[in-house]
Amino acid sequence: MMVTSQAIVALASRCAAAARSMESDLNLADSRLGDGDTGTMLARLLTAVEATAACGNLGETFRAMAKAASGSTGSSLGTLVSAALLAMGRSCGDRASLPLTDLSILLKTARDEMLSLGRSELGDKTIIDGLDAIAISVEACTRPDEIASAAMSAAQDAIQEFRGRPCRVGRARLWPERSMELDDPGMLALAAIVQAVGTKDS
Amino acid sequence: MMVTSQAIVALASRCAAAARSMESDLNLADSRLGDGDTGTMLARLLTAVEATAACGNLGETFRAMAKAASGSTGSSLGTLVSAALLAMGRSCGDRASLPLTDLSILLKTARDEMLSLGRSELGDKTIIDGLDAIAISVEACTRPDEIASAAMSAAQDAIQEFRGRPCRVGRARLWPERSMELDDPGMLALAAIVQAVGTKDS
Amino acid sequence: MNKFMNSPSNYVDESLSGLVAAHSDLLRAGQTGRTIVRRSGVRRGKVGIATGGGSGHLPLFCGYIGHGLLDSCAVGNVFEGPTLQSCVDAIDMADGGAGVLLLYGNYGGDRMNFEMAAKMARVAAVRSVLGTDDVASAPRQERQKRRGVAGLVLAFKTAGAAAEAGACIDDVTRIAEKTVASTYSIGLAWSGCRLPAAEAPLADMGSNEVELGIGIHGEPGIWRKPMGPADALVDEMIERLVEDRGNPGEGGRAVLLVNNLGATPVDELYIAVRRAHEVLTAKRIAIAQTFVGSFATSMEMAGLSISICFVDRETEPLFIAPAASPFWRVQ
Amino acid sequence: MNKFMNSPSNYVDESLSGLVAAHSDLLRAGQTGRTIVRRSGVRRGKVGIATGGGSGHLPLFCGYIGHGLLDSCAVGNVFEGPTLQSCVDAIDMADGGAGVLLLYGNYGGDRMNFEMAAKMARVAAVRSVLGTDDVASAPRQERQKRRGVAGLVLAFKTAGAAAEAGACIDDVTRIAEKTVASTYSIGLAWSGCRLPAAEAPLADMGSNEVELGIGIHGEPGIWRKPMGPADALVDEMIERLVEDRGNPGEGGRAVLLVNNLGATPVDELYIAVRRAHEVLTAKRIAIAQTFVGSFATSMEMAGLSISICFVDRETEPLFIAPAASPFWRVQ
Ligand SMILES: Nc1ncnc2c1ncn2[C@@H]1O[C@H](COP(=O)(O)OP(=O)(O)O)[C@@H](O)[C@H]1O
Ligand SMILES: Nc1ncnc2c1ncn2[C@@H]1O[C@H](COP(=O)(O)OP(=O)(O)O)[C@@H](O)[C@H]1O
Ligand SMILES: [Mg+2]
Ligand SMILES: [Mg+2]
Ligand SMILES: [Mg+2]
Ligand SMILES: [Mg+2]
Repeated sequence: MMVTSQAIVALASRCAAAARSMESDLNLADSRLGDGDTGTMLARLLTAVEATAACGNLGETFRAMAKAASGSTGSSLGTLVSAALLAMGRSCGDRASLPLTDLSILLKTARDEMLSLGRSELGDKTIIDGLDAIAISVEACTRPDEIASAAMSAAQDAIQEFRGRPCRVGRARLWPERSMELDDPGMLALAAIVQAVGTKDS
Repeated sequence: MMVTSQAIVALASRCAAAARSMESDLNLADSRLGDGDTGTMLARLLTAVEATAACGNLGETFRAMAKAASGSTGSSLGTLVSAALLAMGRSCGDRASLPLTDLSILLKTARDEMLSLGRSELGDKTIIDGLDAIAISVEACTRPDEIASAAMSAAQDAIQEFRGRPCRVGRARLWPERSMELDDPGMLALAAIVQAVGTKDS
Repeated sequence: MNKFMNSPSNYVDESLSGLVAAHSDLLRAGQTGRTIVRRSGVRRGKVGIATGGGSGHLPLFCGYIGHGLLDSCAVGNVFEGPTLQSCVDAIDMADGGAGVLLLYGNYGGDRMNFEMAAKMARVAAVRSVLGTDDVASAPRQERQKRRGVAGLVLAFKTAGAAAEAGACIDDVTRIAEKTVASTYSIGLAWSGCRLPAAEAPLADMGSNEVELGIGIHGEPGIWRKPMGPADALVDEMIERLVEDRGNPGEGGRAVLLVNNLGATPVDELYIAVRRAHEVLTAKRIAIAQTFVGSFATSMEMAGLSISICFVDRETEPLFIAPAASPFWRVQ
Repeated sequence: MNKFMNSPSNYVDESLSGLVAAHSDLLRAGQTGRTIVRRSGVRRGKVGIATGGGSGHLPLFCGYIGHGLLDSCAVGNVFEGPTLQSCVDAIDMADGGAGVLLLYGNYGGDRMNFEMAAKMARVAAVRSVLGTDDVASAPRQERQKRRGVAGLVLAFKTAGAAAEAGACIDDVTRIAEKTVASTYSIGLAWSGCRLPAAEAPLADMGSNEVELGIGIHGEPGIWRKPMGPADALVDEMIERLVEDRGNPGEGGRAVLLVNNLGATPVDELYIAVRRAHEVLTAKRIAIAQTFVGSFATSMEMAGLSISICFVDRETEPLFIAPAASPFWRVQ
């Protein structure tokens, strides 16, 4: 099985549906130390992304998605996601498909772009830590169901791992103590979306 | 027994105490169709008035009270009360005392001044209707206890009499229908103060 | 509903002290310190304009003292008329030798005190014009009974510009009367305000209710309903204003004022502005100017009012004449 | 907490339509319609100043476009940074050939988008200065991490005046940096606000609570306590600002800004002004000017912020230079 533009568009649709269904939960998570908009923003961003049609190659598809994403918001998380989509597009170039075994590399490209734009590091307790865990967990996977279950556990484990650790970037950075007890809304969003999407797949 | 400056100052003190104790009830009554300040305003006005020292004659005492009253507020009711005090002072002139039997005439002076300044008429359902009822009820009284009980019933009866009748001046004029079911805050205030003061007397 | 204050009894005086500390063009004056005047005084030969009213409505009333607007203001307690003495002082201190116009809202206490004060003041030529723009507060046939709300500010502007330009007392009065007579306002609110000395808010509304026609002291309005879409609410407000104008309701030129009653987000005021422009344009009413912001508030009341003032060749230019007060500047 | 709107998804665009309808000097422009510019464009040879940020803070950000202030603004959704394209357009449309200063608040989304946009824009000389005035948002040693709040407006004023007067991009940048570095702000709120798409208010407080140091998006502050007397609260706010200045905390000249976070009665702002003047005077800090009103809001949040900007011979005159934007006029 291969990663194709069609597969990515279908995946985006399922992410969007998942995000819409947990809009208020994610807002609530962000309202604790942030500004309470993570859920609304993600639902809007992914709804814009899912409306993108599959293009002739992966690069174009990702770029079109990045454009839709960046047109929908300028929030921190949304901007990081847009930049990640753009970077993945750049890395795919004009290829029409990608073997599943390249997924990990693609996710690492996204991760590195986000770290650079966000001026953050692994360990800062952000969505990027969740993404990093997923990217590593799927390194050796070859089948969709393997990927789904590895990603679900990795995202979930990352949340556990960061409990008790302070948040070092984003709005929550300003309250290291309080942020120790709270899960990062970006990591929560990633895990919940992966969970919703992965459950259907496995 | 005579009406003296000392007696008036003592009476003002009791009115003030009564007004303070029912501040929030009167605010509530005024909030239904008005702006909710009758109680606070009256408590402030009467507290200013009670601080007036008795002067050499009734005219001066009333004028000093009028000044204290008018310095404390410019609300409709407060201004009417100030004008009434001033008119009573004018009518007493330099007399040091007044027989109780002149009380009715004095109250009618106040009533007429209020009607003229308020551009209102008897029957408009205002504090002046209460005052008019009291002024008439004490016409034939000669003893303090007679006056107290006549005034208490008159003020109370006036409220009853005006139930079902619309308010025609002041803020509540704009809702004739709604004002039919509600007692006028000014009449309520007068009756409650007379009740509190009169009960001690009789 | 919290109040940011030290004590209810100091609410007004401390606020006035802050006002004159911030705006050095203004002074607390008169026997009571409750009369606010221009530090520079009234130019000799200029018609003076005095106003007054209760506190809790800032910028109304004393925020409009300054060049091209008002000369003095008598300041009452929250939602109470100004005291007699403060009115006397306001009239006397607005005197530049050419007469004084008293321009204030139609409320019992304000009227009684200004009328008595006019008799006591030293000024010979005193005229009075009362704001009566709130269409929700009495039927059209009883216009003179109506309350004055945000639309009064538009009369400050036109009369103030005329006075600053050297018009005589008769003309300044006529301009003020014309402006008041051409101004129609209506309020809408979805949360009330709290008097400093009170425990509960005035006009307390359910969390999803909205009230049309509410007064700037929380006096009850025309109806209370569940909150609806902004456009439908603006439509009804404008409809009532234009209808009240009588025949012909449509056509003409007007100044539009979308006023914050206190706690409305500015973004939401502009949502109203957008729709008001659409509706007025459809009614062939040309919008000469639009003013948006907090012009006449009711402390922390959440809501807005819309005022329309029909203009003619005489009044329209007065709206763009220069003015400089703490809250309203026109260059 | 009701919202006056048609739908959450149209909140910002309808509000912007109202804004440009009311203020004909402003235009919605760019590919997204989310870039607001001066209708008259940028004077050739003038340094352009572009800003941007989330909606819900009006007059911040786009209310300050105009003579002596800003040239363009990228407008994001409520409490979200502006999109990349709107930033690119804002930069390009602020270009008068003499370089463009990006002057905005220190928030992740805003920074990322403006940084990417600066690389994509056609303008050669682009500089950036980020507002970091909120002393409650990070310790003094990490000043560069602090959020930008109302004090940013003071940098709009000084940098805008310098640009209007013909200063070069280096000087305009230096003035903005100096103003930001001399500005200390802190917020206080007693009731939160509601995002258009949310059901519950952000930073919901108990009916008698007050929070010090709260951010303009409801980000948590330093403490939450029962509401106390106004003077004590102002004392603590000023104390924290002056202390943050370091050595010498006292003395000098400063501009004071008492800003309404949204729903605070104007009377109550002046109660704060009065006390702020007392306390600053006691600390031998001379007040060059006082600004009071809604400068940077958080929709219907009830509260206020105090900003102090220490001035010198170069920056003080810039505060009285003429300016004309929808929300701030200086003559
Ligand atoms: N600089 C950053 N680097 C990495 N991740 C970030 C950064 N800033 C924010 N995030 C992530 O974004 C999430 C917040 O997203 P969102 O609420 O949309 O942003 P905003 O703070 O702009 O409202 C955080 O929980 C965190 O995971
Ligand atoms: N014009 C008037 N003539 C007679 N009585 C009046 C008039 N206006 C008001 N009142 C009386 O005053 C009362 C309201 O007093 P108050 O609440 O102090 O005045 P305001 O309406 O100025 O807030 C009314 O209940 C009525 O009895
Ligand atoms: Mg957020
Ligand atoms: Mg009342
Ligand atoms: Mg009153
Ligand atoms: Mg945000």
